[in-house]
Amino acid sequence: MTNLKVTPTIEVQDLVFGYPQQKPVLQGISFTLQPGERVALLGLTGAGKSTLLENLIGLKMPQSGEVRVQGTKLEQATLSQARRQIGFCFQDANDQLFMPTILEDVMFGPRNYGMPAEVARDRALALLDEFRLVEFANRSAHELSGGQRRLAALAAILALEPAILILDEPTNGLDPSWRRHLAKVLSQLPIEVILIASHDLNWIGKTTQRALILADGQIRVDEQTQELLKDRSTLEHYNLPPDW
Amino acid sequence: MTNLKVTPTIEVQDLVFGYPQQKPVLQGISFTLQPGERVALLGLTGAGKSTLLENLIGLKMPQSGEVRVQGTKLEQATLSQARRQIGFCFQDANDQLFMPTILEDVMFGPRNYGMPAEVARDRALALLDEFRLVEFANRSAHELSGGQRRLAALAAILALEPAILILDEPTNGLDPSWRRHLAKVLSQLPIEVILIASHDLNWIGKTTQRALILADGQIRVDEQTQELLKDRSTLEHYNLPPDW
Amino acid sequence: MHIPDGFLSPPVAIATGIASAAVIAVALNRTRASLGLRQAPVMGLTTAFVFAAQMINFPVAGGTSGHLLGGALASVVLGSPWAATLAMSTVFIIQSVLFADGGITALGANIFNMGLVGIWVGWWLLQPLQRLLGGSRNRLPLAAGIAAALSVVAASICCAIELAISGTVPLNIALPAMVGIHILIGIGEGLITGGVLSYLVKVRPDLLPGEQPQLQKWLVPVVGVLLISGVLSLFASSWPDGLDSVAEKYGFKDKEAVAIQNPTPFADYGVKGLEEQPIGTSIAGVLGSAVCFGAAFGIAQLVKPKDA
Amino acid sequence: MLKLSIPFRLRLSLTIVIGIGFMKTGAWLWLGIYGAIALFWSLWLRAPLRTLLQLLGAELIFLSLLALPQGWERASFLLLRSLICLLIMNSFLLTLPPHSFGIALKGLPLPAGLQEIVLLAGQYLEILLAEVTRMKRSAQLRGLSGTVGWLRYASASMIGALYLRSLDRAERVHAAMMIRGYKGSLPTDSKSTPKERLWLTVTILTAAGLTIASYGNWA
Ligand SMILES: Nc1ncnc2c1ncn2[C@@H]1O[C@H](COP(=O)(O)OP(=O)(O)OP(=O)(O)O)[C@@H](O)[C@H]1O
Ligand SMILES: Nc1ncnc2c1ncn2[C@@H]1O[C@H](COP(=O)(O)OP(=O)(O)OP(=O)(O)O)[C@@H](O)[C@H]1O
Ligand SMILES: [Mg+2]
Ligand SMILES: [Mg+2]
Repeated sequence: MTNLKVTPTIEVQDLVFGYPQQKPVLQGISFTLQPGERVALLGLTGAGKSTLLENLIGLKMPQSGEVRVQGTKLEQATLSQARRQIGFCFQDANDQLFMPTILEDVMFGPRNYGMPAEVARDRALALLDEFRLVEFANRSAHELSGGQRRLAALAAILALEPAILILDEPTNGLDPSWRRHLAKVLSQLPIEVILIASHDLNWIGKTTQRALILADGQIRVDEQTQELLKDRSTLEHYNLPPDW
Repeated sequence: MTNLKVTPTIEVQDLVFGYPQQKPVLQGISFTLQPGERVALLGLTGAGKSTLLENLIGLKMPQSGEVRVQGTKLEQATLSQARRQIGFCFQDANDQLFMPTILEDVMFGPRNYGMPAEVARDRALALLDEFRLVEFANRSAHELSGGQRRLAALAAILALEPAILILDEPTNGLDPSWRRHLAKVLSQLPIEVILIASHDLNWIGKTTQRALILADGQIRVDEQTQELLKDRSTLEHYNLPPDW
Repeated sequence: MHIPDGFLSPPVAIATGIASAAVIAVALNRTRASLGLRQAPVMGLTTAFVFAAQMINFPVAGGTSGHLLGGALASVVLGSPWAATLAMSTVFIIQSVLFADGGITALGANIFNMGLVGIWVGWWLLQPLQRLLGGSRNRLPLAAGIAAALSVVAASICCAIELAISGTVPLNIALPAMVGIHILIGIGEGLITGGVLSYLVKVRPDLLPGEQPQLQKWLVPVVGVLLISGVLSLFASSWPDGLDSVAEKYGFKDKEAVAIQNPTPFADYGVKGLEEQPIGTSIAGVLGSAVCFGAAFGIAQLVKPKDA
Repeated sequence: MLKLSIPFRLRLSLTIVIGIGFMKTGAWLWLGIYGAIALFWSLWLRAPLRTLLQLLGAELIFLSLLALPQGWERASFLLLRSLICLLIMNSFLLTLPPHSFGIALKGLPLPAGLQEIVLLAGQYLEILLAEVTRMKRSAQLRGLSGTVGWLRYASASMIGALYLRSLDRAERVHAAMMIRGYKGSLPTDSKSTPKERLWLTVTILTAAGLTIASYGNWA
């Protein structure tokens, strides 16, 4: 609250969303993400984390309430502009990889934004190298192991050099050393805001400074990650036992 | 080694397997699982854990070496008999769910093995209840959250009441309280052998007694889980930092 | 029924090619208007789906197994025969180019038969049939099943005529042979289309077109008699020599299945039947399913709501 | 072997096949010339002989059923002509590196709208085929067996589920593409080089020449 004049990067107000023929999953969500923040989104299985993230990027449109990205309200007309800013990584890496080879997959975004093939290729190869996937560059996604697929999906997102990064359970399927490496990669990126849905309390303790808990369709807790992780009774109350 | 006369539940000898046009992923794997054991299979992303597990159930056939399930060598002729004994849970829960609704998915196995529809239905509902999915019984798998899908896949496998349980990263996408609950469920099952590939060192510390580390195509470590978890230098050596 | 290269005379190949190209052009225009930017992915997926679904083999009856061709199904789920024409044309293009299934020079004819005649006959039959059966959405699967079966047969008639005009096979041989085998394929097609749609009616009714107003009363017997006599005459023309000999020779192993199991670059997908049933067939089973087909049609007539 | 781009190889194959397809029936001499070209093509591409033979064998059975009722002379011409076409196409297919459908399909001379659908279908195809395989695998592991009725029900359900799943999948994949800047056309670059254009023209002229010549009265 030191600088009220900065436009929040993401602003969500009274967002309500439900799937057809069900009671709403999100029942009035409000929060604000300021430039520079690294934020975790916690919550039980089925709490609605993925649903919320998909609302932030206009993959789902709220039944009421609104989402603002860098000050602009998210609507059909502003969608492509907002998406240009956001890198979004799906919970299921398979949804992300759709080109014949993972090299083409990583090149896909940059190419769409008009980067010449050669330049895009070099950037893609550099990223694949970072994720130690260069030797698999010409394989299709289903010829990779689960963890490698996750890494390829991350590379494809980072190739866009987004201003905002939204990750849905990025450590799913990664081994401990990759979790460590990913934390390092994320800490070095020149990115305005990172929002991460995760069940990996340990990992978010090392990568985020602020944590939100989503329960019963609302943001129930909004605290410093470190404080929250020490507060065992709150965690237990939201059924997030920290030793598991 | 107290009782040498017991037939090992699973016996793998000099197993070699490679994907076409690549150097072998598994280069001579040997180990034995005795009745009553709960074993973890560790290893980096791309180490070949999933590949090894799929060899145990004949989804892939070794290029050399052999696999014995309850004393019988795994071959085309003995495959269906062996599979009748084994419950196998894929790394990707989507692979497991293919029927229109998850109720039918859970009923699928029992129905194939000749259980009358009514009985199968009751068993399926009981299992879905255990995994708190009853209210979603008539949904199709892609209308569930990632974690719920994982749980449905587990229910579908447990419905088979297998003698041997092989799980490929079962805690992927589960929240901490489900990880805790799953550990409890597994500990109560009357199952001969459980083999679990996982990256979740903390969780396998609580669910298994023995751990294998797969690296460079071979089983490099075969130790008590508790001992291994205390042995930080070995873990670091295999690039499995325990704090991540 | 994929016609290979070299079996059509240039005039026939060119004429059907031009006809198909024209229809594709119109279809592109129509679907772009109705589906917008989403068109390409949705079409691409439906196409791929038809392709993939062709690989799940089905026990039909009496030991036969068949698989989907998918034209009628595509037009129902896409809600437009134009879109379905595009999807099916794409299937044939990919099949001929990447699977060597169906000739390059015969591509126009293959699209014309299965992607055009097949789809439009099915589409035109669909709504009258659904109305004939009472118009409710629950009748859609049956109506679509029958329409799908007949559309396959219609396509095969075109195919026979083209072969005859090309001077490749005389009509008196081609017609009974093609029609005979495609009655069987059509039955399978009808069962699968109906089955998939009944499933969709159950779980995702929103994807399917809604109720149809019922036909004028006096039309019911007329359309019914026309359809039934159409079906019967097809049987008559093909029985006994066509059906019998073709069944014996081909063992009902239909061509598409062969091509996909061939060692093309995709052989590693290891596409086989769900269950390894021998595909050789007893004629009795075939007859049986033909009778069932007729019976189902008759029963549907009886159970339809008295008036709506 | 000279390195030819995949779309170019496809275009060459298509040109020759179309030339053969339109030949006059019974023009044995010209068919022989085309046959020689086809053999040269498959040797040059180094198509694996065994697989090629298996494949042609399987086709031969089917084709002969269609052609045999028409007398030896005609039938054998039709068969041989079809086989030569198949030889060319299959030589191309069997030497295609893995995951290059997309690239190959880009070589097709199609209108833009259709090209887009074909490319996307090619893409989804690989995803879906993998999915079908996995569904079947999983069904088998859980003991798929039983009466015909049950099997029929199970497989109809699986096709239905496959459709819904692919639809859902398509929506997600589409979303993933939109997020990464897709605006209705895939980034493709299949511009052929001048040299390729020259060779293609030569091939087209040769094929046209041979085919037209087959209609001439040379005897
Ligand atoms: N397509 C859908 N149709 C209907 N209901 C859905 C659909 N997708 C999700 N749901 C339901 O909405 C709720 C929230 O799902 P969501 O995927 O957002 O959960 P999540 O917090 O991401 O869980 P997880 O940690 O398991 O990924 C769940 O109860 C789920 O069953
Ligand atoms: N279908 C395939 N074709 C070719 N290579 C493959 C295929 N599937 C896996 N591989 C390769 O084999 C190696 C082992 O894969 P596997 O899936 O067994 O790893 P894993 O230990 O299960 O990894 P993870 O922890 O990421 O699941 C990887 O390097 C992978 O790229
Ligand atoms: Mg989620
Ligand atoms: Mg794995």
